[in-house]
Amino acid sequence: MVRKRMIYVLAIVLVVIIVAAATVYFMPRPAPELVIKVGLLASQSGPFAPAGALAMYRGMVIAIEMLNDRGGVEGYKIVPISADAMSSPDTALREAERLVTVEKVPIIMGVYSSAIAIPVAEFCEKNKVVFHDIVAISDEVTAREYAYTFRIQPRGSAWGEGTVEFLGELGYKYLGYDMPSKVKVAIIHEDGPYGVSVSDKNRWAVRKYGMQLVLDEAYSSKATDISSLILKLKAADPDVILHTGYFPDIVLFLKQARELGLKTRVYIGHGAGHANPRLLAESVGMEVVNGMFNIDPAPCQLLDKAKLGKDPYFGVPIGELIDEFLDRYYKKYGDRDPPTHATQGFAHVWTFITDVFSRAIRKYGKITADTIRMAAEETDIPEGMTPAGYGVKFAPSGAKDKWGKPWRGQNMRSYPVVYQWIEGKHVIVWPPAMATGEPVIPLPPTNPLAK
Amino acid sequence: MIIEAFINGLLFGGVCALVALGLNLLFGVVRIVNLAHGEIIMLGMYGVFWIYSWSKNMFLAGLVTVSSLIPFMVLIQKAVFNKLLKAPGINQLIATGGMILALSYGAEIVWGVDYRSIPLTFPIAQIHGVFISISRLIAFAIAMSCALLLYLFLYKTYPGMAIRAMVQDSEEAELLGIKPEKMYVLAVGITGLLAGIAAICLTLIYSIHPHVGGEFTLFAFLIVVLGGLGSLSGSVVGAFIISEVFTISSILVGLEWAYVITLIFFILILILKPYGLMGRGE
Amino acid sequence: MAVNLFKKIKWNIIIAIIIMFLILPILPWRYLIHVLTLIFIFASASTYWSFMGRFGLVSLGHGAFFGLGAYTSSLLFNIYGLSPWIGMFIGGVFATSIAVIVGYPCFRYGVRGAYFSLVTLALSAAMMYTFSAMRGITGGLLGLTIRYEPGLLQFQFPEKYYYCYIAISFWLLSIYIWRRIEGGTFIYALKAMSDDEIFAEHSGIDLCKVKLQITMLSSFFTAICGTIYAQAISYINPEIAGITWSLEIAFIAILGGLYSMVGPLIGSAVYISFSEFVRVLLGSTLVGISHLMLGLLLIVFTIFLPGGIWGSIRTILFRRM
Amino acid sequence: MIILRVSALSKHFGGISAVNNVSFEVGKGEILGLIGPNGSGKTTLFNLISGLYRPDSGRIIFMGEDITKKQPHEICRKGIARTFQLVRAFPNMTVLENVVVGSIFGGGIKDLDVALNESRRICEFVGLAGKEDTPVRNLTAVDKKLTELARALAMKPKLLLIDELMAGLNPVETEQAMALLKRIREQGITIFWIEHMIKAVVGISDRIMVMNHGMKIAEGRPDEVVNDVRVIEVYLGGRW
Repeated sequence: MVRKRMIYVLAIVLVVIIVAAATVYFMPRPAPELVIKVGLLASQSGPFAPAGALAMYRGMVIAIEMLNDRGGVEGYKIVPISADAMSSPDTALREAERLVTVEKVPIIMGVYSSAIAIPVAEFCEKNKVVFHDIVAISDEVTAREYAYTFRIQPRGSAWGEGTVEFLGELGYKYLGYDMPSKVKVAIIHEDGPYGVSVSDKNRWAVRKYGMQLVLDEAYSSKATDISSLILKLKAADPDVILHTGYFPDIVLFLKQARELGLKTRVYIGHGAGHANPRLLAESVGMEVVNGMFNIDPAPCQLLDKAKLGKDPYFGVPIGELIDEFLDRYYKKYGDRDPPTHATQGFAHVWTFITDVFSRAIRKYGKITADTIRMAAEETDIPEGMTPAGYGVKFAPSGAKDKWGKPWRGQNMRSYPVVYQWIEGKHVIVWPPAMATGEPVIPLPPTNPLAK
Repeated sequence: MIIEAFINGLLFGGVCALVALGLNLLFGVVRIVNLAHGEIIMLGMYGVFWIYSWSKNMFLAGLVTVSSLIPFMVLIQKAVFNKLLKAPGINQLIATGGMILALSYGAEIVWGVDYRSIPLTFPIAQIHGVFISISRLIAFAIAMSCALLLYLFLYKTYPGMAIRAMVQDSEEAELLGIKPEKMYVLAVGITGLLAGIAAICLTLIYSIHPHVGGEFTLFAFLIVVLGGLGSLSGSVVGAFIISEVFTISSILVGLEWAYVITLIFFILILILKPYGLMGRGE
Repeated sequence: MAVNLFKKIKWNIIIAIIIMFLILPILPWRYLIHVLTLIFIFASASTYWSFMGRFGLVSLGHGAFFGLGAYTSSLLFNIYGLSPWIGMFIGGVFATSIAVIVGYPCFRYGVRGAYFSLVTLALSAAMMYTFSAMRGITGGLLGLTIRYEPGLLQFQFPEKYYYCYIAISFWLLSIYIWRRIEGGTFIYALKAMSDDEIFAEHSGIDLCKVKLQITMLSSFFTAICGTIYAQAISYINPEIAGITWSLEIAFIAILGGLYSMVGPLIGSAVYISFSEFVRVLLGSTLVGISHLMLGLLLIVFTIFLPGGIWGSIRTILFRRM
Repeated sequence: MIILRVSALSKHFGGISAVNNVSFEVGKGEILGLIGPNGSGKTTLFNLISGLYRPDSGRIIFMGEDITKKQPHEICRKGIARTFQLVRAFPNMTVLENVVVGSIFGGGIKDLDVALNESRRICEFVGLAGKEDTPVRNLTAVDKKLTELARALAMKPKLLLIDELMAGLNPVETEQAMALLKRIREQGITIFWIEHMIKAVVGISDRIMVMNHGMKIAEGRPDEVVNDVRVIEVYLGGRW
């Protein structure tokens, strides 16, 4: 009896192994003519997924659908080969390995988390495959002179710098100070690469403006109790809290902050969970997120369509593309106001394929990792000519940013904007060129965190 | 600040204790180290969430969740635990480890990966400038009353005593005519009950996602082992010790190192008292 | 009779592996080689784990040793340019000393069974949090990418199959070491210990010493596995010191059946190829399904095949439990 | 010449004193029997000598060396081997392996082959010839006892502590066991044994010691002891 069962189970095992071998064997299918395979690597499962990775993936997929519906680029259809990174670098690497060696893709696009982007970038460099980083923002990704890594997305330093710049140039006035150096700032961040790279530049800029840094602490985004952090914040009594977190940790923070009576005058988030105030509001109540600032590339629904031009490749107004994208997103996923990560997924994929791929085909006649790379190096799109609003030009080899760090492959023309969630609407408050309204400082009295 | 931290630690400890108690009861009676206890609570949290958002009635939500978790646990007992009773400990760990994957990713398939949480907001309580988190206070109160009821049940009722007999010496208990199978079902049922209640408390504090369970399991284990496997009072004490060590050390050295310190503290204690603070040994 | 059969089986495997050595470079898909490398690295790790595991020292902290080995050699290489070939031994020594620091008191004061397992579990958790908290050096959760300088001395090669060779030979080494132990007198102490500790003590066996010796051996080589992994993947992050990995190492050994030498290999072959296969096939169509199936598989296996896959095959072949 | 000297040895568990201020000596080459009703502290005394328990007070001198605070394995290597009341052996090892363990770690034989031959010889000596390769868990109770004894002998002990050898043996086996004990003694091994079967004890012991409630109540030549009033009281009426 027992033995019977065992034989039964063993049979299963054997089948499994055989099928496994079979799949590996049959996986490299011959690609038909005029097709470009594109690897889409995104954490569709695991903790990163809800924090924006899934939204990014959806944006990417819609971009490719819209392209193919318009006949693709230069007659080539785009075949997305999606792989789930499962929020784990280890898995991401195995999937990358598979995309490159089995599917033979010339380019891998995607990646939400910097912890995944860095090893993947390194892997692609080794294997001479283009890596187009869509959302991950850690400076490290483009700080290594990699020839095959490109990123339209701004870098984490732009986040960390941007918010403080906003305070130092504009915000301090609203706080009733005559000079930035009077502002008392607290920096808190999750201890992952994302939080670290953002908060580094927070620190740098805070020093630049001579503000008073009253607290600076990291926490694990998996933490189940951060009340101690909040108590420290209360003791430090800052005017401004600069917070970089994923999602559950932000909810936990806001809930405990409210309950432990934390008071502050300005609360500024740096992307991820903060980019989705509706979801936060569901968890902690609308009044808590009301008046919250966040920095991110503007979700396309916020962009002033009048300022956007015609799409360089298809010649249709970018405004229309955005509407179509939002419409498809709503039809497919039932969300009228998708988080900014969706925009990034859509806009960056769209731009990269229409601009770089088309040039590669026209100029070099074929799509390989190297033609893509060369084409990308020549990219030069002015402000307002992409669905993300900003222009695109990748930093050449050897170029250094203002901190003297290399940033080869980094888009030099992209920037995040500071916007405030006020009375259920987003208002862009920084930089002035993009501003759609005045910031509300300090926090509205209805907000329990308000002083 | 330290005082406030201490109080928070205390409240946090209450929540941890609730998670740990179920885990420990299961071990004490069924002799199963259930790594997936956190995941079961996670299921409960989803239950609470859905029923609440449908009915807007916390009590109903809690009631339904608890009453559905109990049979669920019994089911697991019949399907998995019973088959592992004779197996070596490591096999149990693997099977229950497998349950972690199965449950959390099963939840991911069913409910998706989005974070959910109940938009319940509590008034802010303040005594002499010391703020107290109401949600945690509630959780703490529930936890403590559960511990008390459990105590009364175990020490004042016949089935309770039978369970204790099982915990102390299962062979002896059998000689006394106690049917192990029955006790298993009873204990597992209670575990389910506790898990359900823990789920209610946690939904008040944390946002819900398929992997939320794992975040408590480690703490729960530290507590159970520190207090002594099979010693319920130990679990409660252990919960407070661990949470205080964690909270205080995170005030002193920051949250990141707090984990390391807590774990090292745990290892030291266990080396000094090999069977936990209140453990009886083998 | 079983013994002879064993010898035979062992030889078959040796031959099989020699053949594999020959065909590896001409295998068309590097992905397959990549997976093979992983399989053998994990196989060695869990073989070394089973040195302890099969004698009732169920460690759930081998991830700590694995990670320590990986980080030590990688950091030494990245910062001081010290060749990982040397670094891996230093890592091994570190791991061993940690093992002694935690192990000695445990064995001396009789921390046994589940308690021992959970102490080791805590150890690996502590190790993980330490790595992520020492962000300055280790890069925290950002992980650590090993500087890429191909070269034998740097332990880095342009082609994947070199790593596969190393992994395979390292696995063979683990088998060889196991044979040596089985041949000697040490095995009697171990067997006696796992059978009846008190009686073993009254037979003149110094339990503490024996346990310590086997633990040191196991941790040392597990650490070296870590280095090989780090070099093969050229990226590590604190997770590899964490609980998940510790459990995986144990899983694999049990899955394959830890009372035989090939068990761990079979275990890791099944575990890894299955998880890869399910993920590749269903990963992005029905998200999460792969882990779900893996979980169910683990449950089914431990319930129906308590002896592990190989153990059960043996049972069926030789009609003995 | 004295091989083992125990002086004022006491051990308490909670309130009850299992062994209370017991002193005695074992001479080289003799057979000392230890009798007494159940719970009189005989086995506890053995556990103290073999190092399983730490005594609360008192000293144990073996061959002029204080072994009171030593660990079991050290005491084994000094030359004290013991068997257990509830038979102990390594169930998943074969008889031979069991004995080999003794001869390697107790007897201090480093070379495996030597140990194996040695062990075979001992198996034969105790009458386990032909059963060497059977796993112990498949043995009869008697053979288990013999295995345990063989393992003890393999440790080349100077002093052998035997706890209840005869229990559950039929008359024939009892005879064989007594013969075996004599042969062991002929090898110059001192024997200190607990036995309920008074007949057997009186039969082959040179001296007998009687314990009750953790205290030594009598000691002397068998015929003296069995006629001792206190002993007869202890064994109500003492008819056998």
